Amino acid sequence: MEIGLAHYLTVAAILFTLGIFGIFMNRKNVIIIMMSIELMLLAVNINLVAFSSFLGDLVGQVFTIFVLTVAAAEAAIGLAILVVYFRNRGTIAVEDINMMKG
Amino acid sequence: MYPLIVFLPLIAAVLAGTITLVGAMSTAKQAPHDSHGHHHHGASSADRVAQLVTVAGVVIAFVISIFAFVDVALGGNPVVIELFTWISSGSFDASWSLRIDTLTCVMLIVVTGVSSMVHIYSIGYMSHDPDKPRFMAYLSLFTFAMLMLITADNLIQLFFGWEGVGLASYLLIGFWYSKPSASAAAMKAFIVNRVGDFGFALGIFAVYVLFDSVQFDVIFGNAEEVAGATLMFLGHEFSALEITCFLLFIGAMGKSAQLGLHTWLPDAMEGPTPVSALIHAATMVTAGVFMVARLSPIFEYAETTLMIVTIVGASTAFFAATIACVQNDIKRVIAYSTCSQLGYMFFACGVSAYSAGVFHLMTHGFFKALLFLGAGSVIHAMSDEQDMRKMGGIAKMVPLTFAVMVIGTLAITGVPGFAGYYSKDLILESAYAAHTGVGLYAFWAGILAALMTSFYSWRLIFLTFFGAPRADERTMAHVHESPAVMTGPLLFLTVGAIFAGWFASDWFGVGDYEEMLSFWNGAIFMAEGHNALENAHHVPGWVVWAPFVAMLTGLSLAIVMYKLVPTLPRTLANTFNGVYRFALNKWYFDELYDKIFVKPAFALGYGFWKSGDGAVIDGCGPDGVAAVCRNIARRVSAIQSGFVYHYAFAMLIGIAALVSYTIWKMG
Amino acid sequence: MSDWPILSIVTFLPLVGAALLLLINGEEATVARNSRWVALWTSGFTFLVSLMLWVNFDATTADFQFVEQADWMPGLNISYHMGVDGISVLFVLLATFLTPICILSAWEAIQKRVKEYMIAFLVLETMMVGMFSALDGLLFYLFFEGVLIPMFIIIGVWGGQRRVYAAFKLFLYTLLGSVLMLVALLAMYFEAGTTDIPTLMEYGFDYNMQLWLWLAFFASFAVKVPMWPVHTWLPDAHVEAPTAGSVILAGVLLKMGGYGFLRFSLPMMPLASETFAPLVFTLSIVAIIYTSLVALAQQDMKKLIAYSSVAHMGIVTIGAFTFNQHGIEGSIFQMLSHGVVSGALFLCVGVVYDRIHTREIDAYGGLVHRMPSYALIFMFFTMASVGLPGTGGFVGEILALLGAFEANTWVAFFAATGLILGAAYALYLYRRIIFGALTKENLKTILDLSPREWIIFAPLVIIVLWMGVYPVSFLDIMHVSVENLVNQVETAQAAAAHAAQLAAN
Amino acid sequence: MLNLGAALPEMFMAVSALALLMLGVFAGKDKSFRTVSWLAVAAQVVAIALVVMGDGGSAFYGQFSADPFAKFCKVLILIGSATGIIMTMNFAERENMARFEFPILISLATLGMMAMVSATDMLSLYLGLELQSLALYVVAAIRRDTVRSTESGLKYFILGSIASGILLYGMSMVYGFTGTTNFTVLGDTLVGGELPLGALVGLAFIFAGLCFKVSAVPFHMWTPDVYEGAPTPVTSFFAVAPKIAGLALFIRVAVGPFGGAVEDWQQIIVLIAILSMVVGSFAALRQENIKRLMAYSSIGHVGFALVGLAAGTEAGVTGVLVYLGIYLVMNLGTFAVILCMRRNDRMNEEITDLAGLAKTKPLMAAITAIFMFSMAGIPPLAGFFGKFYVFKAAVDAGLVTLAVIGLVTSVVSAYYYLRIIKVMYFDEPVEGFDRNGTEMNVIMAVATIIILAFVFFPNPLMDSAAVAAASLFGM
Amino acid sequence: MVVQALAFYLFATVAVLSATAVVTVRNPVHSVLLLILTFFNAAGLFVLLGAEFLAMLLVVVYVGAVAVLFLFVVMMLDINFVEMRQGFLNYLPIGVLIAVVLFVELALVGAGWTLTDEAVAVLAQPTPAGLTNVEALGQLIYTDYAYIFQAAGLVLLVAMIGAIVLTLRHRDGVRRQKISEQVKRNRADTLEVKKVPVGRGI
Repeated sequence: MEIGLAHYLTVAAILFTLGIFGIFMNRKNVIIIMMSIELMLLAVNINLVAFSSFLGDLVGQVFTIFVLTVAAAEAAIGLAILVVYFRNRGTIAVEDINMMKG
Repeated sequence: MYPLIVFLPLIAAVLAGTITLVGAMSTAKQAPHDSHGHHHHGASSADRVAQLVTVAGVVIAFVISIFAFVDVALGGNPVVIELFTWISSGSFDASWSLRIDTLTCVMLIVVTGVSSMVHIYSIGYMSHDPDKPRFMAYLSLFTFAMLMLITADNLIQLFFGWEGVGLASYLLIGFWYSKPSASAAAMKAFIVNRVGDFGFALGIFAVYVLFDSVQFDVIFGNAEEVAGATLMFLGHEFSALEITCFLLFIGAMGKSAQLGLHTWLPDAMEGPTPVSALIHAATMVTAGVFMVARLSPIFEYAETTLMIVTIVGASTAFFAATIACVQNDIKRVIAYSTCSQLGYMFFACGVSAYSAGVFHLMTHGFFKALLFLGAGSVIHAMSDEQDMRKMGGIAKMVPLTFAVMVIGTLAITGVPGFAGYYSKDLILESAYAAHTGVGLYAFWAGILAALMTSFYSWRLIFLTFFGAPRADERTMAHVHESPAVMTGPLLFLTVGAIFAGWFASDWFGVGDYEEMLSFWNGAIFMAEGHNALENAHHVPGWVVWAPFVAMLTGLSLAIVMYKLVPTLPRTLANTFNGVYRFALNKWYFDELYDKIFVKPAFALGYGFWKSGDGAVIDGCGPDGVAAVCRNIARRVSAIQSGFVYHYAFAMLIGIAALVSYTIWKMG
Repeated sequence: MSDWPILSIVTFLPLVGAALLLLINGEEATVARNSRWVALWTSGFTFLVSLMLWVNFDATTADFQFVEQADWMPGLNISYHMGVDGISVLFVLLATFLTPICILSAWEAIQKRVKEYMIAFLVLETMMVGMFSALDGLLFYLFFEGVLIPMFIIIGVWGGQRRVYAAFKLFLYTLLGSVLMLVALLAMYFEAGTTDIPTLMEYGFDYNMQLWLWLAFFASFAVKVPMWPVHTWLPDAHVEAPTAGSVILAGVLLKMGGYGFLRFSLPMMPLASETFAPLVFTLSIVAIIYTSLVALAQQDMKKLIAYSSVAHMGIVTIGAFTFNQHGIEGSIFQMLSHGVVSGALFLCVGVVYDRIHTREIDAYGGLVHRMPSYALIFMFFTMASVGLPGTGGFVGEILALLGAFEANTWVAFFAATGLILGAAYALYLYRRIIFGALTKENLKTILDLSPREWIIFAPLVIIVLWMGVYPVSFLDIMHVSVENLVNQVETAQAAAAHAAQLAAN
Repeated sequence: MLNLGAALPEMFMAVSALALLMLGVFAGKDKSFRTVSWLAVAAQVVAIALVVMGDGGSAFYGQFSADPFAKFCKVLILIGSATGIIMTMNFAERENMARFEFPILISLATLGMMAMVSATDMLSLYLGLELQSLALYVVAAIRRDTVRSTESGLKYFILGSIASGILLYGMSMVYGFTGTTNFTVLGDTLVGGELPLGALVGLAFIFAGLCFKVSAVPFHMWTPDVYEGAPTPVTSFFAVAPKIAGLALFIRVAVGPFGGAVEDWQQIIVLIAILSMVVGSFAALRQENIKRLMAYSSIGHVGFALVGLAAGTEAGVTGVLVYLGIYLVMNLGTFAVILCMRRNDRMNEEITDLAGLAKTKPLMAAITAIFMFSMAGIPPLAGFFGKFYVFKAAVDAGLVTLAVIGLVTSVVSAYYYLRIIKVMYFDEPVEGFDRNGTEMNVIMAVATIIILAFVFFPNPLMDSAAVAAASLFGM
Repeated sequence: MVVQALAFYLFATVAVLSATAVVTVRNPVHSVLLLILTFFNAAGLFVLLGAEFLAMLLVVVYVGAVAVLFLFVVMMLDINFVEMRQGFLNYLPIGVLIAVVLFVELALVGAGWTLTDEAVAVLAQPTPAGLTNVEALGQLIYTDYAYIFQAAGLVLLVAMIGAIVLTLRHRDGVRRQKISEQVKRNRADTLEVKKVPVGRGI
């Protein structure tokens, strides 16, 4: 059986859906949400690399490089915010991030 | 010069009004305790000026009117004086203008004559009232409006006068504004008149639609051509002139207090007595009759409407007389009497005997004014008592008043030689001579009414002047004859009440038919075949005698009941209690109207306001929408829970929807 | 003189006055006094300038006059286009005439934030005048809506107890109607490529489009007029507004709806107007009878007069949709006279309100004893409101009803019931306030009209009499324009009928 | 070709940001805040000049374009951010957030926005977007010692990252199914034939991501919380610059590469526009916090702007651009007012705090009222014209129902704007506010003048917007 | 081919399973470790796709930096286990349903991919023959994508500034070395000699 693009895309789609699913099903803490986001980005990367490979075009891989770069920066910022939030609030339980609403 | 007739009273009214206002303002400026309870006795110089100005205005108008009468009616020189354009819109054109022809002249004499007398009389009658200038101003305004009405050359100006007298009567009836009953009566008069005006206005519109003009000349000139035309009104096809005349006649009914729209007239007694005289004798109520006579060229082509006019007139004559027989208020008796007499005038017009109708209008003007002013004199003498049950036995104390009242009674009951005799007999004969069913109905109703007229008129005399005094002693001690300023006009009117009929009989068709036609000089039109007036000269003898017999019967009844067997009225009233109460309560018209118009109107108004506007319109409209908006807002805010996962969930739904849509759209 | 941009001057002069007012500063009392005078002078001068329109108006042509046209948004083919014809010029004068009177009427009644009040009124005047003289749809809309801003402030700041509710109701209600008009304007623009009113009048939209356009415009104008059942904002707004606000509201703002019908609905959508005329008639008749009855039941003076306005405007809308000259002229005349008369009636209410601070009818009674001249003035305007011949109220009413009779006797029949009901509620009000014995203690020291109040009422009395006795001087101005309008509508309707006939064959 | 000249303003901004960073670090931390702020403002003013005077054209091998559309938006963005920095200074010093990094972060975010609006390739789009977003996440949380600020930063970050992921996923789909990331090439491809389904699904993802950036419903939910929690001047910045950049990007993506597929996305935009207008109007009715209110207001405004985009025509884009210009002015003015709501040196954010402002500060109340009426779209104020243009375009495009719904919701939204006026004018005064800073007065005055005068001089903005829109469609 | 397929299924299955575990396990430390596992497997997939450089990058950058950062923060914040609250399951079904629908749609769309001529025609950077993956990418990044590269640098700068701005703080309670001050210290500043009178105390 031939492993085609569709296989990769399906894996990516599963990961992406899991990422989204993880975000809104998660009640525990914010870090899990951030990890879910990383899963989404991973899905995107798989997509890009797969397309790049099957199209025979390098742009997808270049794109992936930058996505990785930005994802790293994003993680840094996210965790920094998380840390300062924790300092103020003493918790990062998702249920507790609820001061503003309505 | 003729414009002076109309406008002198206006100028006088304005002047007197100004005096009123200035005086009232200075009074009002005084300390509040002074302003009421404080009465001027006697007249200040301002009052004098106002009285002088108004009296002069009307008297001069009267004098000029006489000249006009001589020149226009007797000399045969009708004129139309156009002053300036009033309303013009497309082909609709109405101007301020004075049309002076024979009909106008007759009315001018009556109006200015009676009005002059009322003015003069008021000086005396109102001498104890603090608001003399105001009263005089109103009187002159009233006169002006009536003069505008009768000199109108188009329907719109007629309507101006029509409403003008409505306004003036409103002011005068409500003259004693502190009395709630007076204000209520004034309002009632205006509103009931408005009901008539409603028809009148529609009639005017119909006239305009038919003739493309509201000018009398155009209307009269084209009446015959239009006679066959039809007009859609309220979804039905009517003969154009019939419906037009009918609508106009509704106006006349309102103004002339015909059956159904009469309820305001008795209540109008709330005004000072001279007002009643003016309303009942010269102005206001006669407007309807005048209008029908004026529009005779079109009414003549409306057979059915004429029949209606006849029936309404005859019924009113009868109906009002029944009520007059049992009333106890002296002025009310006379008021219903007026109502009844107006019925005569209308059915005269209804049988095309316009001349007879106007004749009665004129004679009635004199003797009714006389009766009212006489009654006023009585009331004046009795310290403002109006209930006849509290009068009696004052004939000797007020001999002059007594005398003129008797003469007025003789005139109204139609004693041969007196004014009423000529006109009333002419009307009844014409009605008979019309040789139609409704004519006959009118004739018999008229005879019955004549009987009752005689009865209640004499009843009034007996109750008021004869028998034992029923007033308390203090009142009796004060009974005195009125001053000359009041009795003078009475005497003048007495002359009219005696001689007017005889003097004018030939002009109005008692005598030579041709002479009558030449007198009217086309101001009144009688269609071919409508020759009741001509035939009135050839009626059987019993017809000629019938009114006289009726009069005598009524007189006898009155003598029996109020001189010979004073207990009889009570017995009769008890025996026929139902009938008595029915008449005493004026056929329950007021109660009926209250039930079906006034109360429902207020109830509906309140209901529309609270339930309609408040609950339904606002409830479903702005307030309801606002509530719904608030509700939506609450829900939308509730979605905004503050939880990140809810937000993410919303995004998931959003993206899923977008993707699903895209896939669905692409197939 | 005619090459001066008179219309622009009249429109924007009040704004200049408002700008001047902004510069006034200092102690509160001084500011108040100066503000009053500046506002009065400005509006008075504006009125005088606006008289130039009257003097120089050429009544023999239906063309727009005093036309000014300047680039505004050339990219969109929208221009600053002003001009008046026989229909609109009188409304301009009405607005400029009533504004100084309003300012004068607020002389003592308004004691707080006088400067702001005067600014609001002058801005309002600009909006009103501009609306009546705009010849571009967008420009019209601008002024039409702009009116809401000062009106909202006036009611909200200087109003009575429930002023907030009333101000919001007025604003949102009329705004909701207007936005639909905006959509219609946009649709017309899309279709015709311009918002120029004279061009749109000539354009000739197709029937289906006319229907939609008409309904959208109707949504706006009907609320503004106001027609039943979208009238409920009016009583609230009137009751809560300060006197001068009520005067302007009744005097000018309500006319914007009627004017809109004549300026837009009739000439631009003649076929739809014909189709919907029965609707207008029905609603107007309901308005006349319904609101007259409601007026009868009122306990509040202003509310009563407000409801009477709805009834009177019913006559106006009937007249406008008769499509004949009498009806339309009557409609215009009725608007003018109602503007003056109802304005005057509100001023009358204001006079006693200033003294006793209540509008409850039951709180009054027997005022004639202490206030004879007030009683006279009030009587005069009551009678004018009732439509007594000789006053302005009569002419418009009779012409409009006449037009209605020609169009449809049912309409005339029911509308004429207004004659009766109108008399009933007006006199009932008068009787309860003015007549009767003076028993209430607080009324016993009430003072009659002051000289200032005389000055306010005198011109109103004169104009009402003038309109009643010699209405020709107003009617003549509108004849040709109205005739033109009628022709336009009839031509369009006849052409459509002809086309339908051809299609049937 | 490289064509560095076209990117001169961006390069200038980048270099100046770095230079300011140096200055801040070496001049000592908090003392240099004001200096750095003013210098950043100056840099942005210079950048405006560079943008206006720049030749334009494409650069970096088709990844960047300084066409009139980009220039127009950049000017708006730069004005917004420069004003934002000015408005921050006093606030920051009082509220313990006077850190020199703040203006630098704003400058870098601005740079990101400029890159966004100039992006003609998905890569450059993504990088610009992220540069902007990351800086904004930080500034939202910049008051690191308060729960509200950090919570808003956290929420913004989490949801923003999700949005980025979604956007990226869409880009990957588009890339995979069309073989290119370049807008021009994409546009040309599209002219040739139908887009493959995968690309359209990718477009749906991209739209979702962009909707998040402009806070369009249903991707709006972060907005109220973040606006409320973020420090007020930051909120004011959020409300204008990123929104303008986001919408500009939205327009560029929608009518640029996917301009040929208007049919496919028009209904989506219509729906989103309607939802945004409805939610923006209704949810705001209940708000008591004025910043939160402004958040919903901005959601509504985005809905209105999207109405113009939904038309998919040049006129529609012109309308959106005019709308954005006016929106910028109104919002800056309004936030200047909100920043002046200080009493006894403490910020107040409740609407009721404005009570009786008409008595205590009549001029400020009048100005606020003008802003509010303008926001509500009442003529003759500028806000009306924004609505007029977009709805005109919508009607022209046959979207009458959309126009009707939009205008009806604008009536609903008028309610809450009026409510603010009501509080200021009709209610009894509470204690007065502190003295306004001079720069606030200047901002308010300028905004007022623009709003009032727009009716007389609509053409400068309109014409340049028309030129900008034409450059997009001329591609 | 078979090896490749087997490898694919191995990597894919492990990646999916570990990703599922990331979002479901209760201990966040486990989550992070599972995330690392996911990345390793994804890197394997990259290798299969011929993107060796990216596979390496994923391991170095993600596992080496990002994941460790996560782990560090998880440890540092010392987060308690949070119990799932009531109501969680209420909309789990609808959530799962929507997620599944989305997944199915995405999978279907992906299955529809074909290599079209149009796509091939517009390729910007066709994979050059004869170059290693690293070389090819390197040639691109510093030339055609220099702009992006620079921008990425700025993104990292922002991340740096941001992280410092947010987290760096000078606590008052913490004693730090201030060398210049310590050196400048002399006796006169710190010492005061007082005469204590006898019997009184201080």
